[in-house]
Amino acid sequence: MALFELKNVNRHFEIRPGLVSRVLHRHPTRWIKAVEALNLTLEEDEVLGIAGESGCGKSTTCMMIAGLAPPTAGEIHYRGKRVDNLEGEALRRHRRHVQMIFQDPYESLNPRFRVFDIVAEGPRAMALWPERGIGTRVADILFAVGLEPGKYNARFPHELSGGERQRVGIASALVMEPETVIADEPLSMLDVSIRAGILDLLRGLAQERHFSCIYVSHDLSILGNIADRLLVMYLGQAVEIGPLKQVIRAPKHPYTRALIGAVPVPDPRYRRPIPRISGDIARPIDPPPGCRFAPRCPYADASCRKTFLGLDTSDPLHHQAACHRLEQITDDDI
Amino acid sequence: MFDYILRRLGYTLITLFAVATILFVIFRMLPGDPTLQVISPAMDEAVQTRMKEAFGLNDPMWKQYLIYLKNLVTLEWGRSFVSAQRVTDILAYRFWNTLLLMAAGMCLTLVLGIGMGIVMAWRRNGPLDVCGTVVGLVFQATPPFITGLLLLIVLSYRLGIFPTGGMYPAGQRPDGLIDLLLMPGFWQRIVLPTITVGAYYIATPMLIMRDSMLEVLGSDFIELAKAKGLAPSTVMFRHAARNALLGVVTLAGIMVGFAVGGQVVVESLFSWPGMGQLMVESAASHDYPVAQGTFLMLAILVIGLNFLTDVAYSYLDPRIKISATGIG
Amino acid sequence: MRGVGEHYRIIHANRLSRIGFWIIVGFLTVAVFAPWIAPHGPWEMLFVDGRIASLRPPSWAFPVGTTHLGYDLFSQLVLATRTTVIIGGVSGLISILIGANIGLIAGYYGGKIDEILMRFTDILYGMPFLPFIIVLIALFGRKLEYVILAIVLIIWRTSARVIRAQTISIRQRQFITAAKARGCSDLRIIYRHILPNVLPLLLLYASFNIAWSIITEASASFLGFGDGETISWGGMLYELWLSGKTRVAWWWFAAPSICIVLLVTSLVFVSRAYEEVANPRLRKR
Amino acid sequence: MTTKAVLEVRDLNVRYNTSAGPIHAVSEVSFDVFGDEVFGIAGESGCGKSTLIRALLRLLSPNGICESAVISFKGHDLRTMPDREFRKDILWREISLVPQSAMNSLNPVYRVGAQIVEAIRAHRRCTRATARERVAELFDVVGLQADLMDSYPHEFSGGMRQRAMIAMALALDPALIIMDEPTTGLDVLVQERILRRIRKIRDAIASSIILITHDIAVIAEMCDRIAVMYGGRFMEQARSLDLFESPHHPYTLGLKNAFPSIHAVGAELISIPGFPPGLIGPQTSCPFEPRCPFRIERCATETPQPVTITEQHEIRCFRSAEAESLRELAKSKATWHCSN
Repeated sequence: MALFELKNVNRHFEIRPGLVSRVLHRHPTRWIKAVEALNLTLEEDEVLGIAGESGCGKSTTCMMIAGLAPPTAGEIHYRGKRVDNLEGEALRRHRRHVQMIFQDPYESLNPRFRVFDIVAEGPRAMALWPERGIGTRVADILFAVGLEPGKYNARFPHELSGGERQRVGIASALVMEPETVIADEPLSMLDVSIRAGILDLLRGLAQERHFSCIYVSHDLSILGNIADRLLVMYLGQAVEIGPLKQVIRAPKHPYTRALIGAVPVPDPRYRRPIPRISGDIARPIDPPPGCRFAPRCPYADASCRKTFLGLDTSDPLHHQAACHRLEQITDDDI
Repeated sequence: MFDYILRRLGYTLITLFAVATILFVIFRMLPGDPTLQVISPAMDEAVQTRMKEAFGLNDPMWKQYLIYLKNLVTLEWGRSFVSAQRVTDILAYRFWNTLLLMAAGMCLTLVLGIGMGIVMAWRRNGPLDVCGTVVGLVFQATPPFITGLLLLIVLSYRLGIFPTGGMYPAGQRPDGLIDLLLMPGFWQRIVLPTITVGAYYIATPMLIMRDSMLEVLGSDFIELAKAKGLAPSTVMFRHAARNALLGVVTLAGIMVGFAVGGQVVVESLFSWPGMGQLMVESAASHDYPVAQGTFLMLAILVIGLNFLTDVAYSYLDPRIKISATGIG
Repeated sequence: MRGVGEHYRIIHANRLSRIGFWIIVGFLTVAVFAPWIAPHGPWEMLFVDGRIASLRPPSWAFPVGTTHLGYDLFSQLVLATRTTVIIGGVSGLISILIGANIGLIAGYYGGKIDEILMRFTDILYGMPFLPFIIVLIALFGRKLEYVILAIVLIIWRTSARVIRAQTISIRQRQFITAAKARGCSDLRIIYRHILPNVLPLLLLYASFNIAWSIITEASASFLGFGDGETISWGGMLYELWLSGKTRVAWWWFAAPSICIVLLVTSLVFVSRAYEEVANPRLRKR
Repeated sequence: MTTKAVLEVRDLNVRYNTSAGPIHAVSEVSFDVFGDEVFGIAGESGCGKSTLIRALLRLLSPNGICESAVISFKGHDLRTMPDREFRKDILWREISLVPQSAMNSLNPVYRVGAQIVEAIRAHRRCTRATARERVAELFDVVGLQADLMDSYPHEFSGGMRQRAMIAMALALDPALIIMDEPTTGLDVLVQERILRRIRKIRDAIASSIILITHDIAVIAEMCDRIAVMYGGRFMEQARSLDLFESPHHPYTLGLKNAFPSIHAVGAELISIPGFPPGLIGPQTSCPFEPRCPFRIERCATETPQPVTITEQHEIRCFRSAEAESLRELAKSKATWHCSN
C-alpha cells in the first residue's frame, strides 16, 4: 500500500482588495491557486524528487503533506487513513510520522537552544519517551548524523558551520522516528564541497531507518543524484512524473524539456541549445483554466488553453506527462 | 495608499469614540452624586433642574450615554462650575495656545534631533556621537518639570533674563495671532517652555535616527550607492537618511502620546494659558465639565497627530500599498 | 537557554550600563532599609534650640537641609526612595507582563485576534497619558493604588506593540515552522520558542516601563496628583513649588531632582545595553 | 581577445582587524583581466571573493586594510589615486558592479529608473530627460519594457531586479563590470536567460567582466579564464578549458568531484571532508592542508608559492609535479574519506 496518497489536492488563497478598490474600482476578490488538482502517491522506501521553479507549489505541497497547511480541497491519505481533516491533538500526533528538513540551516534552528535541546524538543513536546529515553535517543541520532554527542550537545547553533547545522536539522527530524521525511532544498544554502556528504548521509539513513523521502529542489542535477522518481511541477500543476532516469534523459513535457535544457553543465565545451519557451513565470493569481504553461509553450493550441490534462492516477509509477500535444513534439526540438 | 489612509481614518474614528466612552464610564463610576460631573452644587435649584433635563440625568444609563454622545457631537460640552463659561469657548481659546507651544517644541525637537542623529551616525563613535548619546539619554531621563524648574531658577530667578511665566505681559492682551507674534514679550516667554519641552523629547528622534541610520548604512543598497560613485553626502542624505526617517516616523506616534503629558507639566510650570494648565487647574478645583472637555480635546489632539503620523508614513514608504491590500 | 551570566555580560559590556546597574542596586538597598536609615519621620517638625529648623541649608545635622516647616529632607529622600521603587517595580513589572503577553499572542496568532488586540492598543494610544492619570486621581482620590493602576492601564501599550512586531518577524522564521512540524503546541511555541528570542527586547521595555512609571508618577505628584499620605520625590518638589521658596531653597530643589534623574538615567543606560542586543545591527561594524 | 590587461593586480592582501586578532581575508592575490574577456573567480562562502571585490572598489569596512604591490587599471595606479578622483572617474564610469543580492541592492523608496538616472548623472553632465532615454535604451538591452522604469523595486520579480541591476551596471559603458553571484537564488530558466543576456552583452560591447560565483557550472559556461579561490588565496588559475580538462590542485579536484552534473545522473559525488579555514592569525600553511588527502609535512609549515604549469596556468601546491597521479587517486572516494 502506498504510504501517502494525495487525491485532487488544491490549495488556494484569497486576496481581498482594500475597501476603496472594492467599492470604487470594483476590484473583485482574487485567488492565488498555489496547488491545483494534484494527484500523487508516495511508496514506502522510495525517494520522490519534486522539481520546479519558485512559485510552482512544491513547498506548499510539502507543507500540506507535513500537516502544516490544510488543503482547501481534495484528500490526503496516510496508510489508507484520511489525514487532511485532522485537527488539534490528533493533527499534532500525526505530524510525528512526517518530519521536515528545512532549507536554511541558519534559520531553521532556534538560536537560543543548545544542540541537545534542539534535537530533544520534538520528543519532549510530544512526550514520546521519558526524559532519560529521550537523552539516549538524541545521543544515538547525533552520532548517526556524524556529530559526536559529547562534543556538540552543549553548543549553540551560531557556533556551528552550515554543514554541522544541517546535520543537527536532520537529527532533529529523524529523532522522531518518522516514516516519511520531507527535505525542502536542504542543500541550497550549503557549500558545494560538503553537499555530497549530506546527500550521502540522507540516502544512507533512509535505507538504514526505512523511511521514505520527498526531496524538493529546483536543482535538477542534485535531484539526479538522490531521487528514485521525479515529479515536475509548474505553477501549481503537476506536469510530469516518472522514474528519474527516464524523466531526465527522455523528458516528455515541453516545460520539463526547457527546464532540463537550462541547467548549466560544468563543462566548458558544452554549448547549450536555446530554449524555445518565451515569457516569464507568472504568479498563480486567477490563472485561466487549462494548462498554465500554455502561454509560454511553443506547441500550445486551443485545447491546451481550455482544459488541463491531469496525470493519470491509475498507474502512478508509470512515466507520463500532462500534455495534450505529446505527439506533436519531436526530439530534435529540444 | 488611499485604502490605507481610509482605513487608518476609520480606526481613528473608532479610537475617538472609544476614548469618549471610557471617559463616560469613568465619570459615571464616580463615587457619590453622579450628577456632579455636569451640575455644580453651587447652582441654584431652577438651573439644576434644567441642566438635569438637558443632560438626561434622570433617564436610564443607556439613554444618558446617547445624550452624552449627541452632546459631544453637537459641541454641547457644558459650562464651567467656576466661571460659568461654555467649555467649548474656553477650549477654543486655549487650544491654539497649546498648539503653538507644542508646534514650537516639536519643530525644535524634530529638526535638531534628526539632524543630530544623522551626524552622529555619520561620525559613529566620534566624540560628538558619544557625548550626544550620553547627553541625550540624560535628557530623556530628566522629567520636564525638573528641567523647567532648573531653567526658571537659574535663568529667571537668579539671572533675570527671562520672565517667569505667562504668554504675554499682563495687561497687553493681543488680538489675533499676528499681533501676538509681533509682541516681544511673547518671544521672551516662549523660549523657556520650548527649551523645556524640546530637551525632554530631543533624545527620542535623535537616538532613533542614529540607530536606524546605522541599520540602514549596513544594508546592501547603501553599498551599491557607494559603488555608484555617489558623493558621500548624497549617500548619507538621499539614500540613508530618507530610509532611516521611516524608523523615526514609526516611533513618532509613541512620542506624541508622551509629548502631551510633558505639555501639561510645562504649561503648569510656566503658567502658559493652554489646555494642559487648564486640565490641572480644573481637575484640582473639581471643575468636572472643564476637566472632561479638556481631556477630550487633548485626546483628539493625540489621536489626530497619530493619524498624521500614519499618513506621513504611507507617503514616505511606497511599499505601504502592498501591506494594505494584504498581498505582501 | 542562556542564564544569568549572559545578562551580567550584557550589562557589563558597557561602562555606562555598568555604572547604571550599580546605582540601581544602591537605590534598591536604600529602599529596603529606608526606615532604618532615615533618622526622622517624613513630616516630623524638627527644632533646633527650641525654634523650628526652617530652611536650613545642608549641614552636618541636616545632610540635605530642611524645608520651611522644619522637615528633614534627608529622611524624606530616603523614605521616598521606597515609594519610587514600589511604583517603578510594581507598575513596570505588571505592565511588561500585560504588554508582553498581549504582544506575543497578537503577533503569534495574527488574524482576528491580532486585529482586536491591536485596535484595543490603538485606543490606549489615543489616551493622553498624564491627563488620564490626573482625571483618575481627581475623581477617585489621591491614593498610591490609583496612581499605580492608572500607570499600568496605559503604559503597557508600547511594549505590546513593539513585542508584537518582533513576534511577527520571529513567527515567520523557519525554526518556528520546524517547531510546529516537530509537534509543539501553540503555547509551547509561544513561551518556549518565541519568548527567549524576544527576551532582550522585553527586558529593554521592562526597564523603559519602569523609567516611564517613575517619571510619570513624579510628574503627577509634582502637579499635586500623587498620594498625599506617602512621601515621594515628586511630592517633595510639589511642596517646594507650593511653599513658594523655589527662589531660595536650592537644596530643596536639588536633592529630589538629582535622585530622580540619577535613578532614571541609570535605568535608561542599562536599557541601552539591551537595545544593542535586541537590535544586533547596532553591534556590527 | 586583446593581450593588453585592463586590470592588473599583484600581491593583494586584505586583513580585517578584529578583537580576536587579524583575519587574513585575502592573501597574495595576483591576476590580470584582459580586454573583453570574462574572468571567473570560483570559490565557496568565506573564501574571500567578496572581500576582494570590496577591496578593488574601496568599499571595505573601516577595519579592513588593503595592501598590494600593484593595482593598475588602464594605466592608472589605483593604489595612489585620491578617493575623490577614484569616485568620480573610476567608480561606475570605468568599473561597475552587479551586486550579490539584487533583491536588496535597490533602494526600496526610489523608483528603479530614478536610481539608474542617478548613477548616470553622477558621472555625466546631462539632463534628466537624456538620462531617462538612456535608461529606456538599457532596459531594452536587458530585455525589460521601458515603461517599467517608473516602478518601485518591490514591484519587480527577482529576475527583473537582476536585469535592472545589469542595466545599471551598463549605464556608462564601463571598461570592467564586476558581477558578484549574478544568478544565485534565481530560477533555472531565469538564470539561463540572464546568462545568455550577459554573453550577448559581452559580445556586443567592449567590456571585460569579472564573474564571481560558487557555481562551477555557471563558471564553466561563461568564463574564458578561471581562478579557484580558497582560504583567501588563488589556488589555481588557468584558462577555462585547461582547468576543466587538466585540473592540478587537490582542491580543484575535490570541487569537481563534489559537483553534480545533469549529464551524469546517478554518478557518485564525493564531498571534501572538513570545513573551510577560519583565517585568524598569521597564515603559515597551505589553507587547504587540513582537508587535503595529499598533504605532506611541508604543507603544514609553509605556504606554497605559485608554480607555472603551462602558459597562463598557475597553481599553489607543493605536489604540482605529481598532478597526473593525484588526479587518478582523487577519483576514488576512499582517497578522500579514509585518510582522515
